[in-house]
Amino acid sequence: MKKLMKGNEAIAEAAIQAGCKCYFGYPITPQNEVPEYMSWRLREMGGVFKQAESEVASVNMVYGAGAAGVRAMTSSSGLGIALMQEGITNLASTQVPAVFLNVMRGGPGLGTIQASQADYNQMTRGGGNGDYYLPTYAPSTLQEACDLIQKAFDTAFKYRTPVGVMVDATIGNMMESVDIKENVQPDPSIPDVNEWCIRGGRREDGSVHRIKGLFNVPEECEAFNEELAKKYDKIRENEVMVDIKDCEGADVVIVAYGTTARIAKQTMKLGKENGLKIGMVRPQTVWPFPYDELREACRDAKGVLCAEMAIDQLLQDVKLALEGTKPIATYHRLSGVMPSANDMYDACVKLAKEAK
Amino acid sequence: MKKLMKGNEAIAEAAIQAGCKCYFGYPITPQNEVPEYMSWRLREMGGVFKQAESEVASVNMVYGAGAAGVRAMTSSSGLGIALMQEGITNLASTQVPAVFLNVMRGGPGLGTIQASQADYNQMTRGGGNGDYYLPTYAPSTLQEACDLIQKAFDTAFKYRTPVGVMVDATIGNMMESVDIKENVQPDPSIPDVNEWCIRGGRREDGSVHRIKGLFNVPEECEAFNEELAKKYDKIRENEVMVDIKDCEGADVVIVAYGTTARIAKQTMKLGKENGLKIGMVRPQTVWPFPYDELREACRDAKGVLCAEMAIDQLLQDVKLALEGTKPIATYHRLSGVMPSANDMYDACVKLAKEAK
Amino acid sequence: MLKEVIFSGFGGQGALLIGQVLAMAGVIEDLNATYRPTYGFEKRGGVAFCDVILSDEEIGTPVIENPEVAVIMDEASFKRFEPLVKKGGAMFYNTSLISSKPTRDDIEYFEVPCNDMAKELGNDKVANMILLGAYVGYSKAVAMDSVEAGLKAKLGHGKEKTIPLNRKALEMGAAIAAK
Amino acid sequence: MLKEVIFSGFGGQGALLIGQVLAMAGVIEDLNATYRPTYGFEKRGGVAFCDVILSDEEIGTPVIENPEVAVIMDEASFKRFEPLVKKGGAMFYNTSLISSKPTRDDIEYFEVPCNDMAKELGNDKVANMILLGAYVGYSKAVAMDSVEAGLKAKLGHGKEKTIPLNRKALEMGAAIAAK
Amino acid sequence: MFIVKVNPDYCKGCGLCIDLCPKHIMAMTGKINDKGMDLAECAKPEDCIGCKSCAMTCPDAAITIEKQ
Amino acid sequence: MFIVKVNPDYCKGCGLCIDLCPKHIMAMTGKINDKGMDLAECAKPEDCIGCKSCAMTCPDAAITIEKQ
Amino acid sequence: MGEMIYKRTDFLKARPTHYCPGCTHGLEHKLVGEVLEELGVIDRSIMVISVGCSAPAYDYANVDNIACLHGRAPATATGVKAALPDSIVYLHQGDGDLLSIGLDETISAAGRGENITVVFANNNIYGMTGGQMAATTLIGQKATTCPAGRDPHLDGYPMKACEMIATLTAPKLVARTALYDIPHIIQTKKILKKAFQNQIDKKGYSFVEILSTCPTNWHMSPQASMEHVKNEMEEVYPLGIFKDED
Amino acid sequence: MGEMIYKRTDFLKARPTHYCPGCTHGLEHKLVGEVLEELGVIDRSIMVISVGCSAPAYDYANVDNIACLHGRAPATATGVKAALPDSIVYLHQGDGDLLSIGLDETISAAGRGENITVVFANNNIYGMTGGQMAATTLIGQKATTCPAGRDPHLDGYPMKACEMIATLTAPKLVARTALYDIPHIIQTKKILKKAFQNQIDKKGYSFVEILSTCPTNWHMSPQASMEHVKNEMEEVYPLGIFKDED
Ligand SMILES: Cc1ncc(C[n+]2csc(CCOP(=O)(O)OP(=O)(O)O)c2C)c(N)n1
Ligand SMILES: Cc1ncc(C[n+]2csc(CCOP(=O)(O)OP(=O)(O)O)c2C)c(N)n1
Ligand code: SF4
Ligand code: SF4
Ligand code: SF4
Ligand code: SF4
Ligand code: SF4
Ligand code: SF4
Ligand SMILES: [Mg+2]
Ligand SMILES: [Mg+2]
Repeated sequence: MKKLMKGNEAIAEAAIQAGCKCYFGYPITPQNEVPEYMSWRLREMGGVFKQAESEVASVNMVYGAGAAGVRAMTSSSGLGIALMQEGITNLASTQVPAVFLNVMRGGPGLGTIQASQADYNQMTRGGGNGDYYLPTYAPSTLQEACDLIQKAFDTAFKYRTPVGVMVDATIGNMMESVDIKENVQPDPSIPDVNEWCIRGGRREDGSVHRIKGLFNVPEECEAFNEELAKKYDKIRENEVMVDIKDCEGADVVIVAYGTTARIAKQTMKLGKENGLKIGMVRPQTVWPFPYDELREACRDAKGVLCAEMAIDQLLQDVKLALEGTKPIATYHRLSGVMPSANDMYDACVKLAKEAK
Repeated sequence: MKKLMKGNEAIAEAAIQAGCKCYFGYPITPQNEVPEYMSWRLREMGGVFKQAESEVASVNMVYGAGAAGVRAMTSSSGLGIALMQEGITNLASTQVPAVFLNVMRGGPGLGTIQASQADYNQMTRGGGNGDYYLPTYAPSTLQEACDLIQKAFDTAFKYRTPVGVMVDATIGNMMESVDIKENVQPDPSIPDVNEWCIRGGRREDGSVHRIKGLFNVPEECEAFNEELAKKYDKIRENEVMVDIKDCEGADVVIVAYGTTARIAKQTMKLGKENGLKIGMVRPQTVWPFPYDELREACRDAKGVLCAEMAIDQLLQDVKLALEGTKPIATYHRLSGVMPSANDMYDACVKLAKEAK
Repeated sequence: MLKEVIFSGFGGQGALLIGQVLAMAGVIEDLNATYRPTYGFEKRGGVAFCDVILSDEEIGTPVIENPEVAVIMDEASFKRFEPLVKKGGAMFYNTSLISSKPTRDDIEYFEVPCNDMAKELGNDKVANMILLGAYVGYSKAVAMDSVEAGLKAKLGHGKEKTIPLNRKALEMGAAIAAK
Repeated sequence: MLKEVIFSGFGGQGALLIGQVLAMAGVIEDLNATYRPTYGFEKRGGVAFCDVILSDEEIGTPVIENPEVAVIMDEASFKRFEPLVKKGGAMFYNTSLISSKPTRDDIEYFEVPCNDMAKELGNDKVANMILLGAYVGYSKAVAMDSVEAGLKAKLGHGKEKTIPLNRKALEMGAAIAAK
Repeated sequence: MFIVKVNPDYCKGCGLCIDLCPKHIMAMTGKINDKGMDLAECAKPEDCIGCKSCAMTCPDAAITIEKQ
Repeated sequence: MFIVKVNPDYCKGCGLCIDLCPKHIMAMTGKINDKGMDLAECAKPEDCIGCKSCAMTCPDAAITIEKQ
Repeated sequence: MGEMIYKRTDFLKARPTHYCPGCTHGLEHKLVGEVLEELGVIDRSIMVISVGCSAPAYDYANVDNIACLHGRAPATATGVKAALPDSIVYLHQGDGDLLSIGLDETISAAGRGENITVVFANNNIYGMTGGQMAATTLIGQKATTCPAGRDPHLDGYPMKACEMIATLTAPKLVARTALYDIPHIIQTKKILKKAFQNQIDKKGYSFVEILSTCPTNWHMSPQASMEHVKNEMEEVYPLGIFKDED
Repeated sequence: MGEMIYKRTDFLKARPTHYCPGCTHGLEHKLVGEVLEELGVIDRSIMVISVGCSAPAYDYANVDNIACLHGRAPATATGVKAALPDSIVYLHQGDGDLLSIGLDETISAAGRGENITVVFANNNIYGMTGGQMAATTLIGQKATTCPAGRDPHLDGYPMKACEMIATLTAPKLVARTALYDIPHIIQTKKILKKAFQNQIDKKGYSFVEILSTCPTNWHMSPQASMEHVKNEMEEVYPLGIFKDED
């Protein structure tokens, strides 16, 4: 059933409907409605809500609950995610599933409390130490945010990995009609958590489950890293999500995600009205990034416009995908100043002209 | 005067000789000799050593001292740097200079205490929120580590930015002869700190200095970000450092830094002995990365071997530089298992053969 | 059908609330709706505004660059949004607090002394409802009954007794637009 | 001139210390030197080894893949490093603690029952010095006086009185290599 | 005679001065500033004993007092 | 009669058992294990009163005691 | 012209604050400003600003200031003081900042005996972020993350900063005060003066907790908020001097 | 065959530890293991392992276990317990872990009254990383980051965990014990038993600080280390029960 909901609350409800049983978090604007909603709703649903003493504590609480095989999550904004980086790399190294929601505000540092997408590097290139990645969904509408956070739990448990969901503050704060899937059952392909999780005591055969990421012997740690790398390859192979629109024969392809992609739709409309064919590639996963899909989709384009509420962060991946095969232009607004569909259109026109 | 010193201690001494007056840090292997050395030596030299309660505290202490215009630093390993990410993005946003030494150990998470280079993403792509970068030096020998940490202070104050120095644990723990430049004077081009730093009270004209990174008005924050971006462009323009060896006419160019680059030298020797021309591009700054220099240096090469103690992290920048113009192969060992000059040589041979 | 309106005032005036109520009213009428608030640190004072879009088609961007209508509660918002209103659009503004005068001749202006009017109604707090009423009366975006229903849903249990007063305020506003 | 040697034992045996002393001795003789230690969590027990390189040219990599000489203090290190020694190289091993027997015929082996010998000298702690002496005696990498000077520098003030004993241990080791 | 001045830029009409004035002479003006804040004033300056309670308690440092 | 067994894999020769044995019958064997650790033993089992002090204090849980 | 018997402290800039009507943050800044002026140390004072509703105080302090990350003000102040040992450092922190995310920094700086003065605005709530539960929230008190009121079995018990800090050896002055009437305002100012005098005399760490209000998130008038401090808060957080050493 | 009157607790795996000779970490694990066995809860016990010399305890615990990040064990235990309310959670933490980097997590978990049992191995030093100063290092004690001995003016004063935690409302048992002789070992075991019984009975948080040794970094023999606990540490950290509620 469709319901008008505030983004943060809708996402929280969607998580609960996907079986989230533990939420730990610390207030930070612009995502406060997530813990606020969880504080009564998750408890009402028999789950555990704890307001942590900090984001550092949050991620480590999530670690404990996830290690027990339970669907656990936290949410924050970029500053808080920064504090969680050690915890996230630890989850990666201990292979504990969990979901991290980042409702992005302006940076760097304290920045602003308005919408931003400048945590792209933060989510896709870590900040924790070591060779790990955080598979991360980047929904564009409230509906998609709800759908993808539900999927995020499955992905986390399928691969035993922390998973991110990143939305700009616009998505967290806006209201829109959503139809949240209720009582969503886990993907049946997910292995039984009892194969690895801690429960207390030992198995019947005397074995114990250890959740740990520390190694005394370099060779063992290296072997583990190679295993982990294989897992990431598998995720790259299976989990890329991308939405490609009107790219065939397009003069310009816009690459954008989140709210910027919604604005880009308006730009595409302007294109249609004015005779410029504009297509769009909208990554729904930013890690793994749809490199091949993007390259393929841009085949016909004269140029590619990378649009983001950040300075040249998404751009890196666009460049890695295109490998110098297409002229790339960029368009950005920052820190809560919203991108303009008109300006984006002008950028497309300019690019089309220059690229001829 | 040349002296046999332990890496961590030599780097600490070099920092002191470059005018470091405040050190704040928390113990973590493999860099404990830095705080240990500072605890007596810096005090002896009239500076302040404080053992912080955590890495989170360390970076925020550094913030306070740096804001006062004083040369301050901290050191840690990847786990601790992860905890500092919020602090580092804050320094970027408040434009407070400081130096961060990362003596890299195996990851992800707790990993191992042996040498690694898997914090490349962590140092070059942040982990804090927002559009910021950490200019980062990646020395290869102890001598270079001493020279570059001294330069790092100048860079930090020249641009009012946090600056990183990253070495693998090998460099931190090994002993080697070094000649530490003594009583190094600041680069004369550095603007007077009194133009911005806090001192207490107000200036004669009644003005006060505010060190802050928070904005209530998005437009102001956006404008600040654009300014910051210009600063980063300037750093990209002026501060790239790269060591290029024997690349002209080389069959294979190895891209490597830190201890891996020293091992690669051995590989080059093997090449010379066996008739394969191997060149090397050794980034001394990993942010800003020597994209143009690398591309240019590889012009003659049949193929490029990216060698690192990490999985495909440096590789990203190599790809961004080469834009698909050259076949790239990779070689890595991880988490304290040292790369082998022989295996690296085999990889070069294979690459040369395949690339023809 | 596509309606795009911005409500703006300082924190505490209730610009965000009426935006939400309008979005709810839209949903009650089975329209698609988006509501996008923007605010700063201040709990009181400081600009707080929202974009509301109602449409019977899928809504693309929830961000309004150039609103058809701006509903303005304070001086600062007047200055900010007057230049942005679409040619041919309209602006409702709170003359109880705003001393600025209209500067454009390609949009329609409606003076709504809503604080004074609210005082007449005996409750300062419904000033925002008067403006919402004015907008709805003008735009016919939704039926007034839907607005009332939206308000009920927003306020939740225990506040039903304030509905009649709010309804009165809405009607009072609508009357201005009808003039 | 280029000398590459690995010293290895379990934590507490002092393999790292003798590596450092050798590097210092090298520097005293104006050679270039690198010393690269590797160890695990354990303060006592657990493998601890180091690569030491002395050279009159600039040293490239400080990592030794295949040492010319391995000086081995315990069983685990024996197993680990025996296969890595360069053809034609040598291995000194502590027969007081190691029961493994040599398996290669392309390297030279020296049996050094250093713990027993140290006990003879009246101090368990100099077992490592005996091995260092053996290596220096064999390799002639540096003069024994330089080793003594290196040790002095390493120990620092207040420990000079242990020097004669250590010197004795060094000589005792050198004698084995001379055999 | 004391002159109790309330700066209308700072006053937010919180009413704390009204509460703590021992002479009960601080009062709301009924006016509001351009942020919609109510404004306080000393309604009977002649009764003021210059005790400074109003000024001391004002969270917004809106009040100054002059002795004449 | 009590049999005090010291497991040579666990014992590290710390000597704490020796300290706390009220009968002063725990002692070092003079042997070392392959990590170079000294090993303790009950030198005079016949004097043992089975008080368990040695076992209780052993940080490495190296000691077991059997009553015969 | 007459004699000014009460003027606005020069510690504050001539501009309005964003604080809600009746919020005690402003009152606390003002009292500190008056104290710093009276002590004659404005010209070497630095305000170390925490993240909470007082975060934008960089616009109000008329002395050099530094805005810290949430919870880290004591660490930053430690750094400032290390670099500028003769500066007078005024930390202003809320309860979320000081007792939750920044508890480690709070206790550790106190344990080290940093020569700083901490003013703790304890308002039992997270003001800035919209009224979430704090470590100090009273049992039964409603907040947006305990909408049914704080339940000790789910959310734990109120945490007492002074009592905890007084167990440390280094702190010189540890006190809790309130602002709901003139005697308490005067007493608070006296204690603040002592706290800064300690710093001037390089005696070490001083900690002044002030029972504060948040009319907005308490959903009370400023007056009712003051009554709440007197009637409810004080019972859980008794006023007093917990430590005062020379 | 005779009757086993003392056997190795089944809580420990059959393998040697990496602890130095005479280090009390092993003794503490053993006592906890015996207590868990006697209470009959081994089959639902979980060891929550901190980072310090006891980090590799994942190889020793013969029950499910989870190795935490440095300082975060109380937060992780909170998460474990949230997911598994009937599990019996044994936290083992060192002083760097519990009182420095993890102080916030320690106090906050105690403040919330998490139903867990914390065993605090206070050895006045950072063992794992090679003997740096801890918050608990005694005045005058040498450590690698205070090679001339801890100077309170530079490094602050020893921090007292029990005293601080006892100011909180939620904790049920707060005690400090030692291990230098049999009566103290027996007493420690008794207190540990009470601490875990509290958890079994879902009464809430218990905290047992054990004055521990680090012969290696103290540069003392195991015996001399025990004497040091008795003669030096106990003076600064008095043994006793600071809180014991029902
Ligand atoms: C790392 C981080 N986490 C969270 C926040 C969001 N945040 C800002 S202020 C605040 C709490 C404010 O409460 P308090 O410290 O009590 O101050 P008050 O507003 O009540 O004066 C929080 C959680 C932040 N800025 N940074
Ligand atoms: C974030 C982080 N910082 C630092 C470390 C390094 N580290 C490991 S153990 C330890 C302290 C150990 O001291 P303590 O907690 O007292 O335990 P002990 O070894 O004395 O038993 C430190 C600082 C780490 N692992 N992670
Ligand atoms: S106390 Fe100050 S702000 Fe409040 S009403 Fe009085 S003058 Fe105005
Ligand atoms: S100075 Fe005293 S008497 Fe005068 S208005 Fe103020 S509070 Fe009232
Ligand atoms: S106490 Fe245990 S480890 Fe120590 S000597 Fe005795 S048996 Fe061996
Ligand atoms: S049981 Fe008692 S008497 Fe027997 S050896 Fe052990 S400590 Fe000594
Ligand atoms: S929200 Fe509360 S604490 Fe913040 S300014 Fe308003 S009243 Fe003060
Ligand atoms: S270093 Fe100290 S704490 Fe660590 S195992 Fe050895 S004796 Fe125990
Ligand atoms: Mg507060
Ligand atoms: Mg310790």
